[in-house]
Amino acid sequence: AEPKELNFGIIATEKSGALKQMWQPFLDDMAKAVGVKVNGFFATDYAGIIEAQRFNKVQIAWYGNLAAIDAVDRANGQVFVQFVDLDGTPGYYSYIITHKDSGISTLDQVLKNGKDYTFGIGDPSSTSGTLVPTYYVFSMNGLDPKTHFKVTRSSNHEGNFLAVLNRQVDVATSNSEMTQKMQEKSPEKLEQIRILWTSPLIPRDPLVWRKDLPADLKKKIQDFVVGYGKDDREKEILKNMYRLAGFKASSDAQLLPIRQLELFKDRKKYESDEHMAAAAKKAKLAELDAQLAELAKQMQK
Amino acid sequence: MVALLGASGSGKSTLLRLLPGFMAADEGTVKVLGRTVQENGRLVGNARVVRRELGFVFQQFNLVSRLPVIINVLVGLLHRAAWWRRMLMLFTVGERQLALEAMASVGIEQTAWQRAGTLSGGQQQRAALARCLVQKARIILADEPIASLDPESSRKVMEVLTHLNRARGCTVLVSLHQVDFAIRYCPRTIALNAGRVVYDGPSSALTPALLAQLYGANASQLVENSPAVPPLMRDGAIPSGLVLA
Amino acid sequence: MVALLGASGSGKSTLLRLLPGFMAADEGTVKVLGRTVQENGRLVGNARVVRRELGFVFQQFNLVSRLPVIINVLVGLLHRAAWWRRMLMLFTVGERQLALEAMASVGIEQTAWQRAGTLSGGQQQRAALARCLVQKARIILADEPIASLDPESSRKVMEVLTHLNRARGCTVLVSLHQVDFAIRYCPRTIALNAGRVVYDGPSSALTPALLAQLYGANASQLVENSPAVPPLMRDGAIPSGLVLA
Amino acid sequence: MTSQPSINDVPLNPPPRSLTNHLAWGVLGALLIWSWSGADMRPADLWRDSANMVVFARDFFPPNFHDWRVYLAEMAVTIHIAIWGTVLAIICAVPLGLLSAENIAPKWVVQPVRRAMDACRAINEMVFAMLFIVAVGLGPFAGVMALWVHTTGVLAKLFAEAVEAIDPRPVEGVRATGVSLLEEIIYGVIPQVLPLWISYSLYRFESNVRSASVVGMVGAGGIGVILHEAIRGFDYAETSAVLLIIIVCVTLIDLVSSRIRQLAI
Amino acid sequence: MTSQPSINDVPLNPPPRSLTNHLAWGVLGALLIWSWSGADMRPADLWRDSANMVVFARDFFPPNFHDWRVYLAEMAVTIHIAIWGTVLAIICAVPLGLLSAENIAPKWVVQPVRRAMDACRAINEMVFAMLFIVAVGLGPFAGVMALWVHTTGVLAKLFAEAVEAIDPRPVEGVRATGVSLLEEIIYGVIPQVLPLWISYSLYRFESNVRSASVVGMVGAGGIGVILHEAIRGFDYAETSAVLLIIIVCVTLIDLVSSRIRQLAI
Ligand SMILES: Nc1ncnc2c1ncn2[C@@H]1O[C@H](COP(=O)(O)OP(=O)(O)OP(=O)(O)O)[C@@H](O)[C@H]1O
Ligand SMILES: Nc1ncnc2c1ncn2[C@@H]1O[C@H](COP(=O)(O)OP(=O)(O)OP(=O)(O)O)[C@@H](O)[C@H]1O
Ligand SMILES: [Mg+2]
Ligand SMILES: [Mg+2]
Repeated sequence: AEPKELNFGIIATEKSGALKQMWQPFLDDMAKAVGVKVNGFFATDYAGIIEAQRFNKVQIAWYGNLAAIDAVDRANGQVFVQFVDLDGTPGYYSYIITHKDSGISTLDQVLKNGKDYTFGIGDPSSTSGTLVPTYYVFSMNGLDPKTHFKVTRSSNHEGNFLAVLNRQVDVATSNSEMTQKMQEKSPEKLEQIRILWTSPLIPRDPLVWRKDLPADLKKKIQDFVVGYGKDDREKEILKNMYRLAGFKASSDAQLLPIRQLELFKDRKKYESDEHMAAAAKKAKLAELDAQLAELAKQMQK
Repeated sequence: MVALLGASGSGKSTLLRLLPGFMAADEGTVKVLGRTVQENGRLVGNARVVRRELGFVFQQFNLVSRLPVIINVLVGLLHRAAWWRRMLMLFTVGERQLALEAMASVGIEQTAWQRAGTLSGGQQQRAALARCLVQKARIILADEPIASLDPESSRKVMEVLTHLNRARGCTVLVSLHQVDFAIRYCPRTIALNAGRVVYDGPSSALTPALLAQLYGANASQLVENSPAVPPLMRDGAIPSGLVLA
Repeated sequence: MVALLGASGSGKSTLLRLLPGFMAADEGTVKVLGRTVQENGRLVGNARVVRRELGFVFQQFNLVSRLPVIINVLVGLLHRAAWWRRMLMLFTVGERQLALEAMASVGIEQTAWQRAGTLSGGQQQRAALARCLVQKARIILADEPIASLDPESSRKVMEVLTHLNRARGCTVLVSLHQVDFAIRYCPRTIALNAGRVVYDGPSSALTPALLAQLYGANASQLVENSPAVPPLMRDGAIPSGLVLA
Repeated sequence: MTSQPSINDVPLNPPPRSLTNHLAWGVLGALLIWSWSGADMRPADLWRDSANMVVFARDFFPPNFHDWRVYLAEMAVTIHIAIWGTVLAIICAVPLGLLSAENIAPKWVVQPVRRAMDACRAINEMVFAMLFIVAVGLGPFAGVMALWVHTTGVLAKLFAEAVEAIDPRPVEGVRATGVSLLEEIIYGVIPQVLPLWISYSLYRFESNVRSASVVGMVGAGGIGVILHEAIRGFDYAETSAVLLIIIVCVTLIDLVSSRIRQLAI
Repeated sequence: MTSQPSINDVPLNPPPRSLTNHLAWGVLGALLIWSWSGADMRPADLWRDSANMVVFARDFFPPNFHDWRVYLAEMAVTIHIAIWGTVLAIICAVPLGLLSAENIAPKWVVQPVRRAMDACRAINEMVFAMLFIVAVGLGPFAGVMALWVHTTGVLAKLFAEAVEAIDPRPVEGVRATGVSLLEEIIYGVIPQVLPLWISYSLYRFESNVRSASVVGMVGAGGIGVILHEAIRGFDYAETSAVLLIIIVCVTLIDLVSSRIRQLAI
C-alpha cells in the first residue's frame, strides 16, 4: 500500500535545532517531488532509528556506515544513495594523532615503544575512532591496542582530542571530521596536533530505505535525491545540510569493506575468548572465516 | 464508667492501646463487644469494625497537625460518610454542623478552621475528644483526657463523658491521675501497678493504703529524703459522699 | 516560686515562650535577667546567653524521640561541655552520672537508654524536666510540668522545683491547672484570662470568685446546661493552711 | 542519692553495639579503601594541573546568545515532554509508593512492588525509549512514555521512603475511628508527606527537563540535545549560553517548589 | 445548643482560597493542555501497535551471560567511581544542605547557596567531566570529580528540603538549653532527618552506579558503557544480561538502604 507519509530519520551530529532548519527545505522539496508528506526526526542515537525502521515507523534514514550494516541486516533496509562532499572526496579518514611536543614523530615509535605511552581509543562502536585504526594499525601489525600501551582509555572523539591537546594522553585516535571542525573553531589548537597516521578512505554515509516501499515510490525518491543539487538554490541547501555537493547512487556493496572490518573484529574477539569451549570456538571461527571469504568474493565483483 | 488509675509508666496507655489492636500483646486474647480483636499477638478478623464502635482519646492527642481542627474532628464520622465524599475530603453541611456542635460541647468551636498544630495543649486534647464524640461509639477509651485542662474544662469534659455514659449507655473507660475526679465521676475503678491489675472494684472503696501502694511504694525508692506524705494526700481520706452514682 | 494559672487557651504557654524568644511578640520589650531578649518583634543580642540561664520545660515535652532519654537529658549540660565532645555526642562519665542523678530525682533513671519516643507520657514529661535540671539554670520556666503525672510523681516534681527555688535561689515560674498545687507550693500566683494578666499576688489571697472568673466565666457560655459547680469546687474553699511557706 | 542501688544498676555506657553494626562499619571502610585505588584517586593532580581548568573554563565566556530563539523553542519542547512524563509518573507513583511503604502495605505487597520499581529505575531509559519507539514511532510521545516509566520508578521509591519516615501518631489517631486504610492514608499520611512529595516531584520534573538522552534518542530535539551537540562541537560560548538558560529554568523550578511547599506545610 | 450565637459565628465553610491559589491551579491546567499537543500525546497509538513492543521485547530473552566476567569487572569499576563520587558529595551536601534550609540558615545565606546548587545540577555532567579531564586526564578520577559536583547539587537540595519538613518542637527543646546553632542541628535536626538523608544518599549512589554518560565520557568504562554498547550493537540478549546484573545491584542497594534506615529510625 502507498504510505500516506514518509518518516525520515536523521542522525543529529550537529546541533539538531539548527540541523532541523537546514534540512527542512530539502525535506519540503522531497515531499513536493514524491507527493507524500515527509517528516524529519533528528535523533542523537542511531539505535532508536534502526528499531523504528525495523517496525516501519521510519521509512528512510541517514546512517553512518557501521549503523547502516545494522539497518540493512535488521531493519529490512537497503542502501540507495551515498553523500558526495563539496570537495568531491567520497569519504573521510581516520587518524592517529599526538601533541607536537610529545616527542613522537612517527607511527613506528608508537608501535615499538608502546609501553612508554598512554593511548586514547574511540568508542567501541566508532568506525573511525576504533574499528579502522584497530584493524589497520594494530591487528595488521599483530598488536592489541588494549595491552600494547602503558594505559589505554576509551572515550569519544572530543574527549580524546582534548586529552591530547592537554597532554593527558600521548597518542589517540581521531578523524578528519574532527580536525575539520577544529580548523573552523580554533585553528591555533589544531596547530599543536601532529597526525601520525592517516587511514585509507572511509566511504561517505549512505541513505537507507526500507526494501518494502512501493517500487514506484522508490523510483520517485531515487530520482529526486540523485537529481538534487542542480540549481543554485538547491546547491545552497545541500551546502547547509552537511557541506554536501549532492548524492550519488549506491548500494549495499558500499558497506562491504566495513563489514569486513566488523567480521575481523568479531573473529579477534572469539579468538581471544578464553572462556569459550574449544569446539564451539572452532565452529564459530570457521563460520566467520566462511563469511569473510564470502565477503571477499562479493568484493571481487 | 470506669476509671483506670496507676502511677506514671504503670501501663495504663499500654492497656488501652491493646483493646483496639494498636499494639500486639505478647500472648492472650483480647475481645471487644464479643469480637476477638487479637489472639496471641496477631490481629484477628476485621479490626475496623471493632474500632468504629470504639472511640479513643489519645494521651498525646494524635491529631494531624497540618489539617484544620474541624477536619480532624470530621475524621470521626468518616465511617458514616459516602465513599466518594470521604476520598475528596468533602463533608455535608450537616456533618460539619455536627462536628461544630461536638467541638462546642468541649468549648473549642472558635478554633474550627485553625490548623490543629497551632492549638494550645488543652485545646488539642479537647479536639481529640471531639473527634471521639462525633464517632458515636459504643465504648469510649480516653487516655488522660483532662491532663492538660484547667479544672473547669476538666469538669466539663468529665460531664460530657458522664452524659454519654448515662444517656447513651456508652461504656467509658478513662485513665486518670486525679484520684478525686475518678472518685467523683466513676463508680468503678481499676488500678494498675507495674502492668498488673491490683484493684478492681467500686471507687468508693479505694483506701489510702491502696493509693499509697499505687503511687507511694514506687515512689519511696526514687527520692531518698522524700518528706512525709503531705497533708492533702494523707488527710484527704476519700470523701465517699462525693462519688457520683 | 510563681504559679501561672489560666483557663486552657488563655495564653500561658504563649507567655512562657515569649521569654526565651521562641516567639516574637508583636510589640513591646522582653527583658530577662536585665538583658533584652526581644524588642518589638525582633530578637535582640545574644539570645543563647539568656537561654542558658533559663530552663524550659515544654508542655509537649519537645524531646528528640529518636535519641535515648539520657542523651536528651545531657543536652541540658551541653553548653558546659568541651566543644569537640559536643560535636561528637561524647560525654564524660561525670556528666552522665549527673544526668542519671537528675533523672533519678524525678524517678525515671531506669529508662535511661530507652529511646525517648517509647516512654509513657508522664515519663517523657519528667525527662524534659530532668533536661532542665542538669542545665543548672537561674530561672526555670515549666509549662504544665505535672499534667501527665500521677499525684505522687506530681508531688515529687513540685518538691524538686521547690528545692531548687529554696536551696539554689532559682526563680521558678510554673504554669499549672491544679489550683491546689499552686496554692500549696507557690507563694505567688499570676493569673491569665484571654491573654491578659487578671491577678498577680499571693496565692493565699486567691478567692473562689477569682477562680470562677478565670475558668467559669469562659465556661458558662460553652455548655448550655452546665450543672451547678460541683461540690469539690465550691466547698473546697482554698485551704490556706496548706500553702507551703 | 548516688549511693542508692537502683541508680547504680543503670549502666553509664550505652548498650554495646551489635556485631552486625561493627561489621557494617568495617565493610564500609573496606569498600572505601578498595575503591580508592579502583577509582584511581589522585587528589594532588587536581591542584597541579588546575591551571588547565582555568584555560578550559575561559572558553565559556562570553556566552554566545546568537541562537537564543532556537534555544527557547527547544526548551519549550523539553518542557512539554517533561511535564507529561512527570505528571503521568506522579499519578502512578502515588499508589505504587504507598504500596511499597512498609508501614502501610503488608510485606508480601511491598517486596514485589519495590522490586518492580527497582527494575523501572535500573532498566536504562534507552531501552524504554526503543520499546516505545517501536510502538508509537519517533517523536516526543515515545520520550514521554520512557520518562514516565523511569520517573515512576524513582518517585515511587522516594515517596515510599518519605512515608516510612512519618510520625505514626496522627495516623493512629485516624485509624482509631475505624476507617479504611485508604482513608487513613488520605487523612493521616498524605498531609504529613505532602511537602516532601511536592519537593520530589519538582526535583524529578527538573531533572527530566535536564535529561537529554531519552529526548535525543527519540528524535524529539530539546534543549538537552542542543547542549550535547554544542559540547561535542566545542562551541563553548554557545554551550554556556544554553547552560545559562537551563540554570535559569532550574532556578525557577526551585523557587516555585519552595513556594508550593510553603503553602502545603 | 445550635441556637447559641457563639457557634453560629463559626463559618461552616473553609476560609475562601486566595486568588493566587486559584491562579496557580489555572496556570497548571493551561500548562498541561498546552503540553498535550506539544508532547504529541497519542495514547491510542500505544494500544494499536503494542504488538510491536512484544516482538521487540522478545529479543531480550533468554539473557546471554556469556561475558559475565567482563560485566562483573566493569560493574566493579562503576562501583568504585560511584562510591567516591557519592561519598565526597555527601560530605559536601551535609553543610550545604543545612545552609540552604530556610528554617536553619538566614535568607541571605540560603539564596546564594541554593542558586549555586541549582547551577551544580543544571550544568551538564559532560561539561564537568571535560573540565576535570583537562586537569587530571582521562580515567576514573575525572569521573569521580564530575559525579561529585553533580551529586552534591542534587543531595544538597534534597537534604535541605527534608530539613525544612521537620517537626520544629524537638529542635526548640534543644534550643531552649542555650546551645549554639551547630549543636541544635546535631542534636535536634539530624536525628530527625537521618532516615531520609540515608535514603537520598543511597538513591544517588544507585543512580551514580547506573549513570553511564560521565563514566563513558572520561574513558573509564563501566557497566553503563557496556550496556550502551550492547544496546547500540542490538545485542539484546547481552543487554538483558547486563540489565539483570544492574537490577540485582539496584535491588541490593535498595535492601541495604531499608536496613540502614530501620537501624536509624
Ligand atoms: N514501644 C515501647 N518500647 C519499649 N517500652 C515501652 C514502649 N511503650 C511503652 N513502653 C514502656 O512501658 C511502660 C508503660 O507505659 P505506658 O505508656 O502504658 O504508661 P502509662 O501508665 O500510660 O503512664 P503515663 O501515666 O505516664 O502515661 C513504660 O515504662 C514505658 O517506658
Ligand atoms: N501559632 C499559632 N497560630 C495561631 N494561633 C495560635 C498559635 N499558637 C497559639 N495560638 C492560640 O493562642 C491561644 C493561646 O495558646 P496557649 O498555648 O498560650 O494557651 P495555654 O494557656 O497554654 O493553654 P493550655 O492550658 O491549653 O496549654 C490559643 O487560643 C491558641 O489557639
Ligand atoms: Mg499514658
Ligand atoms: Mg499551654
